[in-house]
Amino acid sequence: MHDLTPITAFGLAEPTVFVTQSCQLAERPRIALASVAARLGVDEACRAVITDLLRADAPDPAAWLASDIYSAFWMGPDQWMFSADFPDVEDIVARLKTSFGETASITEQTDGWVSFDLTGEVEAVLELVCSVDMRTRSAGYASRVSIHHTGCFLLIEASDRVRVYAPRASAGSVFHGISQAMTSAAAR
Amino acid sequence: MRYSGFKVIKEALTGHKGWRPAWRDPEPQSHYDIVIIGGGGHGLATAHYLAKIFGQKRIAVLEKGWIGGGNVGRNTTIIRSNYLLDGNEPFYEFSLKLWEGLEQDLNYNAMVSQRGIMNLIHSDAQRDAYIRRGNAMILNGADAEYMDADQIRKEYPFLNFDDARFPIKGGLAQRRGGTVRHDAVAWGYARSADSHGVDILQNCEVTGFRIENGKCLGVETSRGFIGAGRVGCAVAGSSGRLMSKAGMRLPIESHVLQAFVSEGLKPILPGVITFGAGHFYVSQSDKGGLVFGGDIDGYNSYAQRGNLPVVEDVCEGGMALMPMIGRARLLRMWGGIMDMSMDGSPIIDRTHIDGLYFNGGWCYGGFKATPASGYAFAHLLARDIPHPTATAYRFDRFETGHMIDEKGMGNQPNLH
Amino acid sequence: MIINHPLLGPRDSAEFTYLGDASLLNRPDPDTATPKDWHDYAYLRDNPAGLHRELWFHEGGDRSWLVVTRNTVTHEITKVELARDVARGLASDVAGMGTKRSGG
Amino acid sequence: MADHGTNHGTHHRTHGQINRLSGGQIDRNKPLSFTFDGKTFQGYHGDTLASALLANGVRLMGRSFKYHRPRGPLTAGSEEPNAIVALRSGAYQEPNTRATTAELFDGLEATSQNRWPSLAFDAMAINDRFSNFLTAGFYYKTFMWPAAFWEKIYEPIIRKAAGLGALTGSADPDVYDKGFRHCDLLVVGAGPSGLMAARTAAEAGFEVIIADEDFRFGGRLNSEHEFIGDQAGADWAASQVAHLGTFSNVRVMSRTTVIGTFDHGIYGAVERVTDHLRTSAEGQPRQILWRIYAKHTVLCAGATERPIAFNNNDRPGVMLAGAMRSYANRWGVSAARDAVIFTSNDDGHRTAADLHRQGVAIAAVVDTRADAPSAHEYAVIAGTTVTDTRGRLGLNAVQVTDATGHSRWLKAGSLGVSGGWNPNVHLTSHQGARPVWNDALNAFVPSPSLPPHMSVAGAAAGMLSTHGALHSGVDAACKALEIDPRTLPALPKADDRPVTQSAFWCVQGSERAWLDQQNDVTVKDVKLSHQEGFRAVEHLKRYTTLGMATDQGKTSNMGGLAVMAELTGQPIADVGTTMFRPPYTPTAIGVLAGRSRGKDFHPVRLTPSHYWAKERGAVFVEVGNWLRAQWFPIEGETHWRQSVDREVLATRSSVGVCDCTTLGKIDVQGTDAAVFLNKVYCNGFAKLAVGRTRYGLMLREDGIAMDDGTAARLAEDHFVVTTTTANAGKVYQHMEFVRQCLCPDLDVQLISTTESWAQYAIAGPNARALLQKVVDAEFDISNDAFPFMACGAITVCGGLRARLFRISFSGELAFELAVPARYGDAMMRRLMDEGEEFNVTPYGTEALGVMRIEKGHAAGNELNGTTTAQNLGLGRMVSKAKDSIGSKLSERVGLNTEDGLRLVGLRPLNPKDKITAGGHVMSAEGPVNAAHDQGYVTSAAYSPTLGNMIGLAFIKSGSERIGDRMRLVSPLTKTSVEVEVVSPHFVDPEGERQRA
Repeated sequence: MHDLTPITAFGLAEPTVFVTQSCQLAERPRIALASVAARLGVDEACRAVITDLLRADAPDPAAWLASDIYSAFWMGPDQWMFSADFPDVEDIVARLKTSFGETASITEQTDGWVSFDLTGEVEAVLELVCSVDMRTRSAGYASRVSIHHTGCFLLIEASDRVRVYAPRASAGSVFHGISQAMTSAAAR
Repeated sequence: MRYSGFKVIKEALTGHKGWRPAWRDPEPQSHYDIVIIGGGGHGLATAHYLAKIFGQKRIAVLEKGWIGGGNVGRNTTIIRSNYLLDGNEPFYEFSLKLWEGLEQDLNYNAMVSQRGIMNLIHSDAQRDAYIRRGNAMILNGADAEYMDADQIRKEYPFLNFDDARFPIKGGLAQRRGGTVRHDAVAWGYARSADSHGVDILQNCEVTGFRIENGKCLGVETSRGFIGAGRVGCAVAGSSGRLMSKAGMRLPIESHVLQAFVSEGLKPILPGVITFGAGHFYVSQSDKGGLVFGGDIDGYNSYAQRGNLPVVEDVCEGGMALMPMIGRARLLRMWGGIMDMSMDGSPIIDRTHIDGLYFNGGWCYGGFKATPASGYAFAHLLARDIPHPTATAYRFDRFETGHMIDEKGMGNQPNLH
Repeated sequence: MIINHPLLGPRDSAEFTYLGDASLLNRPDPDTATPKDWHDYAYLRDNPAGLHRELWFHEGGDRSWLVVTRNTVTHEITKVELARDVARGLASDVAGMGTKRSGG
Repeated sequence: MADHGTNHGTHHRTHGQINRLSGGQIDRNKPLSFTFDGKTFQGYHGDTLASALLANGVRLMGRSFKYHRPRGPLTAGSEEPNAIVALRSGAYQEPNTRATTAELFDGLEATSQNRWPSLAFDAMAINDRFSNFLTAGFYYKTFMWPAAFWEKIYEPIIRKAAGLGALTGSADPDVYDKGFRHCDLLVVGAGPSGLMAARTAAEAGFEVIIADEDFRFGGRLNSEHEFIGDQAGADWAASQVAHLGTFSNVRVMSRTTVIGTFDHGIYGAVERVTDHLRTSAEGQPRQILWRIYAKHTVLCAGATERPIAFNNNDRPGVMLAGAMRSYANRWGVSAARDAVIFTSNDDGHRTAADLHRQGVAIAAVVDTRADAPSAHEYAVIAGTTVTDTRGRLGLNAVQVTDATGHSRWLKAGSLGVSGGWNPNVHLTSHQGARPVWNDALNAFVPSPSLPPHMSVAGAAAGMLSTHGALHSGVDAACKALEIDPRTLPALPKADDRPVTQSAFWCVQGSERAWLDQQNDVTVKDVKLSHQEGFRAVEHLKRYTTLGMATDQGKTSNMGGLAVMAELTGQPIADVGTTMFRPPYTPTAIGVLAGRSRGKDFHPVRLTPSHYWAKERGAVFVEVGNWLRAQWFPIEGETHWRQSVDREVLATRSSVGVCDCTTLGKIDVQGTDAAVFLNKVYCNGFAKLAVGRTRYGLMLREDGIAMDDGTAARLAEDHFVVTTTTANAGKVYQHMEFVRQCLCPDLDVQLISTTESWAQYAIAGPNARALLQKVVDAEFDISNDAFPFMACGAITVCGGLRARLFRISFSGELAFELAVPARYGDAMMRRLMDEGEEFNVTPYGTEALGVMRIEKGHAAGNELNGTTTAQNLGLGRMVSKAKDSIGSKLSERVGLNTEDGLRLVGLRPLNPKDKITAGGHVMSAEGPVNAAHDQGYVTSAAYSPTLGNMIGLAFIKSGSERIGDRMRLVSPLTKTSVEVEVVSPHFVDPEGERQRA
């Protein structure tokens, strides 16, 4: 076991939280992420593996779903992002490679993204930061969105709960943008 | 009729009865020596110089709507000659010199105002590039001045020096740059051309070219066929549409560029400023409006209107650079069709069709080029050889690899 | 503008970046093309006032390249396809079809 | 609480709402104190600044632009040209604000504009005396001699007179938000038609947004004395708003102006959140720009009353008759205790009746129509016109002239003018559709070719009766949303009087009759414009400035068109109309920018070692959106050069570490990965062995160098490609283009991993020694096992997965070590700890730049988008054995000339001389000008290794000029030095160090 200590994107040991009267934005550390892209010509086989792992069909465009171990969202044609709460997040690529074999290209993404959970009255906040329509989108929706000029992924878990994956290097700006919107929404 | 202060006073005292139309409204003749298609700034300037400088007779300018209604009537009025490349700088410097004598040449006050233009620098690489550019300008006989951040702060104290995401590190100034009352440029050239016998034919749309045996004999128009010895096309954003009638495909795409003006404000901005870390440039008009713009919308369009993302992008740049303008109000926005070329530089050249000449590809820089473009096009039309400052503006430069690419963006017009 | 993405449905065009005429899909055959073919491919455009087939990249989305058929006068969008599908169609077209130009 | 610069010190009460009538939708239990030009007044909650000032007997509120004529409000809405003031003070001062829409709040502070020394006495009013000289376009005809005088004398005078209000020069202290909303139906305007459209859609279950610029919904219903069913119109409107409030699928947005129609159903709307408040809460936006995505839109924007032009029709006290009615009915205010009404239609009579009911004396109703209806309560003078007015700072008399030319003066402090109503078609024409002339209404109505999915209802569609408005609102919603109208309840009874409008624009013989009141465009100016040939609508507008003022011509364009039509003998429809463009009303630039200003202009990207570098006192620099450590000053260093020189020398003599995470990293996988890279790089990649890295040059299709980087082959089907920091996004997009559009049948997958890995360059003779202390023992990184350009997956510090690349930008023995980003901080600290024995030195982007220049590596300054592989001295890299992007067009003759630019090095002959990046290179002898230009310096640096400045330059035939003496000039920075052309590889040209 190595002896290096990880830090968050904010340079801290502990996750960051921001709270207003109506919302909470909380950083969620230690979520393992890996992208899975079907190899050409074997996408059926790849999807079969996904079905096996998720116990459901591979997520459609603009969708995500969860099983007991993995959850996955659609990133692009024949491409998904898998996530899992592993005790040792370093495992994810190795595990997925074992499952997918030669049917998919797996790329480590754990450190590329910082995940935030926004909970509470999220509609009033999200309408100030990105174009997703919380009135017509429901749980299970996943999409890349632009928050504070930064491409993020947004997953709707419930009408009062969304997950945001922000690129690690600009996670501070994304957090800042959302928290400003939370303050603004709370003041209205 | 000569315009003068004396004339204005005389007319004021006699009920303004003596003013005559600034240009005639003649019927088209069946044949002209030279027909210019496009009654915009470039077309009218071409006619003026053809008649006045190159001694040509029997000239007509054909305009499908009303003159000055294209980009000369919808730009942000900036003149400058701060170009980098040898193919461009002498031409734009020639243009600036023509601007400097324009009012006397035309007997029309187009309000050429050399209040200076400043390109701001925000990074070391940008500084290196601007120093190279400033040197190229000076080596070509133009003026350029390097300013450090402190000097800029003295002249423009309201710029964001203390809270900037991309701090101002310096600037390249051209004091001879400035602004011109854009509509008056079209009117001044039209009035002068008309006084030299040029027929300005409004509401005369070209619907086709008559081409026989590789030679252009004239144009079909909404007012009938008009024969011509030579036909010069100067229709900017409509270049693709027009030249397709002659069977030509061009190294040009038409894009929309939006421009903006604020409500009138007391003078606060002395010169033209260009933000180097965002898409924003601004000047203040003699009426007090902040005239500003930014990037093109980025997609092919003939619609003369743009969309919100670019409006926001420009205003973001404005607020980042000059946070005092937050409470000023945007009064009007509009769009012009830009003839974006494949290397960001124009074309003034013969076509492969005898007697058919082309002037276009001005991107969003056509206004400042108006006098030199007209002069150089007149030179080409009258003498059949390019003007010395415009020799690089050839069609075949893309075949030979002699692109004139100021921004280094390659064959993608919306990036120039 | 709103682009009706074939997989994702309506998306704001601000999420996309624009490249230009979809004829850029028709890259000349390196074995047979003449210098003029390369010049025409890289530099000449129909630039129509009307229907225009053009390439957009969904940078703020699924990273698909799309072929969008849009009217350059009204901005109306009449067709949106995945560029990859179009490109595959071109590749499998019989000879000659692949070099057909777009636009109206 | 933020202080909005309002006046809240004075609570000296003034009594004197001498023109306050009874009634109105104001709260008399909430008196509000405010100041205008320093004088304190009182109004009520529900007032606008204009209504409150009028109540206090103040008619004079502004001065016109050109002639500085005294002006009072013409209207009661956002179309106001005259009553324009500055609101608040200090940095919060807001110029050019309409008193007619500014909501009164306690402590409001307003100041008049464009006058000196005071509003009542304005020295610049002298212009009015010279108006005969200052006609339309006079400035184009004069100020030309002598040439130099224009800019030195004339223009400064003109400029000084420019503008109405002033900016303070201070940063806007407010914050603004931007947001997105989506709906099935957007209803623009909450008058009778808008309320019905919204209600109809709401009850059918659709997502509805209804927006109105006013703070009170109801539109004209708030201004009229009329009934809907058995309710007063204003009460009915309030009950409808309350009803809409019960629906969760309805969003009611008051104080929200829909400013523009954009493509495909996107609307811009500005909500004014705190403009009506004295102060705002911390973090509360002043305004919000909403981008509303509407599947359907019903435009219910109402109509704007149009004036009639007659001599001196611009005095304070002259108003649109409908505005007078608004003041009387909605605010319980009149401009004076007596009034004359001048009308060409029945609507003027409505004003007379309402004013009379409120106790205002009606001196007469002057009706242009010979068959004008009569009234019991007041005199109607049929077939007459108003021909002149009197009153220096406010109206006191009106001249009335009958058909025979007989004139008389009527005393009155207010004059209501009604020329009929123009539908507010603006949003229908934002996409280019021109409104069409309607003969029955004598007005322009919306074009039949509306923007897709938009319909128009109510007065905006020309339905000028309340009954028509209610019905058309319902109809529009039903049609848009396919609601069956038979399912709907019957509508209440409403005013259904037929509305006719005559075409009466201008009283015969008028000259000094204002069309555009703010810009001082008179009938005479339009005549002059016509006389000089500026007859096209756009020429008229541009020549006279008609309609170019802050009111955007809402009350003036029609009159100008009509006068021009009369002069040319054409019907108005043939003269045409000018285009309406966004925004519908002038919009604060701040709200269009939102939060993207100051430090939040762009997002910030931080490297994994950022917090560590900050601790070390690093100086940071913006590189795109990244913040990178530029250098790391240590104690005693006072100049950046000291730090940079030290970092370079320490690296070259022992070992240095630099965070190079910002380089783009693209993961390329698939069985065809090598084939694919062979296509995008001009040099070959097919045969690159697993475990090896290769430098690659990417060309654009036009043959110009686009980017360079490395590709490391981690497995047969797996590469990691690096790009320059600046081009990471662009290269990824390009590679996706090649993958999806040009090579759709290759098995290759791409994904960016830039931020996943913290990547550190470890460079210098002790680089290996340092690395060996952190790389786990099972990985042999000796020169034999891990030679120059090797790469591989390793573990460090006891099992952390990592990647190691033996590549060198500095020219030293160097490695790049990548670890998962969250361990980047710890990894850097570990390298510093373990490197202590080697005096390990962190270095920043400056030292990185110095070392790459010393080594002659091209970077962004050299890859400037115009340079070819040949220019860079890499011509041989372009493989002829295969096709790659750009290879064919790179062969063009112009890109391959004998005397083409080549990358060389420059050193000053005098070691103390400066090499200036951006300097131009000339022959040693001969003229210095553009014609003799030999090239330019792309990059320059002081080389602590060599002890003098060095530069990289592109010089014509450069590779044949090594050893030549040349001159480097930079006239811009006033330097000229002698230089020697040398190899660009200043340090270790044989590359022995990096292979060590």
